[in-house]
Amino acid sequence: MSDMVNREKFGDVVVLHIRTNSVDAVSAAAIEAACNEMQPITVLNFAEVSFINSAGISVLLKFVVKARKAGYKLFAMNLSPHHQKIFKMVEMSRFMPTIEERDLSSYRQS
Amino acid sequence: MSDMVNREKFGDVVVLHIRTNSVDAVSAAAIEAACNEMQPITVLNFAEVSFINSAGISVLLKFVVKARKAGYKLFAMNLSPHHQKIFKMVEMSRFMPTIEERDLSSYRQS
Amino acid sequence: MQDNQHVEVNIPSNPIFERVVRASAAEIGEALDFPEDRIEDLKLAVSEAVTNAIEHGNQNMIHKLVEIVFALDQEKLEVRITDQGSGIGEMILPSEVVMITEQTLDERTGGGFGLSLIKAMVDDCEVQSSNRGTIIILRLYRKGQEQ
Amino acid sequence: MQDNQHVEVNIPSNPIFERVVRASAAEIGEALDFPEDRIEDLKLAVSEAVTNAIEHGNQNMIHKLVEIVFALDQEKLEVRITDQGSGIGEMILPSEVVMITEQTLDERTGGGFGLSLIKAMVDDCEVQSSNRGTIIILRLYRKGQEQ
Ligand SMILES: Nc1ncnc2c1ncn2[C@@H]1O[C@H](COP(=O)(O)OP(=O)(O)O)[C@@H](O)[C@H]1O
Ligand SMILES: Nc1ncnc2c1ncn2[C@@H]1O[C@H](COP(=O)(O)OP(=O)(O)O)[C@@H](O)[C@H]1O
Repeated sequence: MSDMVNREKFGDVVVLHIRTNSVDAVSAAAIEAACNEMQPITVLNFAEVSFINSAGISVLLKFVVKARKAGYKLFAMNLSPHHQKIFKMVEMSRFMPTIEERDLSSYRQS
Repeated sequence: MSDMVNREKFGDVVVLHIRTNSVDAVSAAAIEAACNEMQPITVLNFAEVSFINSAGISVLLKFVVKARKAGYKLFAMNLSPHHQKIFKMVEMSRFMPTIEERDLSSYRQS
Repeated sequence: MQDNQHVEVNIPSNPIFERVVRASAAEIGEALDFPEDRIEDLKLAVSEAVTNAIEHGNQNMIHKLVEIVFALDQEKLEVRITDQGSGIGEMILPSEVVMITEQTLDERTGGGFGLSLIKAMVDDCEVQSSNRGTIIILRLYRKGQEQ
Repeated sequence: MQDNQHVEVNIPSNPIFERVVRASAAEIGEALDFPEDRIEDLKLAVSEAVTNAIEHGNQNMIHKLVEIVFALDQEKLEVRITDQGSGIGEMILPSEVVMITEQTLDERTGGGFGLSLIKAMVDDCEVQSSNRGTIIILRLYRKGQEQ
């Protein structure tokens, strides 16, 4: 897998840490490759992401489509306030609700 | 004093936290104003500074000149590796040596 | 900020250079003392317009240019993005933000957000299109700001 | 990176816009996969050249423009900074980095770092000056990089 996304797996959970600040047309393909790493519970960590445009939204939708097909749960973590606004606007938040670090930590321990 | 520099004073020591990422021609005047806050031991904290050019170096020299005249000690803290290189190159480091957070903490406690 | 200052950026139709324009937009927003959230809005709108100019307008032909003019005055920031394409066929500026629905996902479309996001991010936008290219004009007013 | 791509930025002679050029330079360095430290070098060199063009070349006359061309090819990044001033009177490119000395401090000069820093930051630089303006050309080679 590309070094644009780092995988952290525990049990049925995988956290995909996006390691680029810009989810856009340039980084889309490398991020899409991480679709293959999805697990029944998949969390996308946006902590390092400072920019997402519609090319970025399109690639995130690939994760949504795959999660729906496989019956997986998909969450977004550490979204900036601006991106929370955008996700609400386009209703991405319906398909990829946000999760807090602290909710995740219970999974990590188990 | 401008909100481009925050002052933290304890005893004879003042830490001047530079609150702009760019020490350049645009921010020079607001930073120079903080010269008036100097104490016998003055530390400039560059933690938030990601860029310094020659206009920035010129304003830092005002602090050096004032320290020499008053017999004050002047230090730089949290300089990025790039700026450590530049400070060595122009020999700013001779007149404003770097100090570590941990060396400062002994002053803070006393 | 004095009246009518223009910053101009020209890029070849390579998506990597959209990032250059976006970074320029961010600095110009800072120069105008826009609040942080408004700078994010500006970056997104400019990014979408430049991406459209590269992909739809200039059809990724690297030698075709996208010209971006940032015109600053006391009242507003106007950004004009011009491509060398053959224009927008049917000109429909979306009136509402396009949303993701079950249908979007089933049909794996997932496009069409660009123009609607632009409209949502700026105060005012305008498109002029002919068979010699498209100009999209974005306006962000400096209301409620010290000038 | 395909051959000979040009990104062009034009700014009025207002120091605030030097930051726009500097941000563009950083993104172009990223696009070329320059290591972090080299991007810092590039930003500093471009910043000094643009500041000189604004202050010494165009003498802060806001309506005079500074034109910056970033020319990228497989071998190098070349940055050309052009002003509309009356040229550099006596043309001395410093051979060594100017350093701060006791004398600098006593005389409160503290200038003259610009050109010497530029020389230290780039692989190669060249100045062409006439009474119609000055062009400074900076070159950073992409040696040891995948191309
Ligand atoms: N600069 C342009 N030149 C030509 N056509 C354009 C341009 N910008 C937008 N369009 C047209 O408008 C449509 C909608 O654009 P947009 O809302 O950004 O969504 P998307 O880019 O995902 O298709 C595009 O599919 C394209 O047909
Ligand atoms: N673009 C320019 N146009 C005219 N003169 C210039 C230009 N760039 C540099 N110079 C001249 O070269 C001198 C040295 O420049 P520099 O090394 O940057 O130091 P400083 O800007 O502090 O004087 C300047 O003082 C100026 O006389």
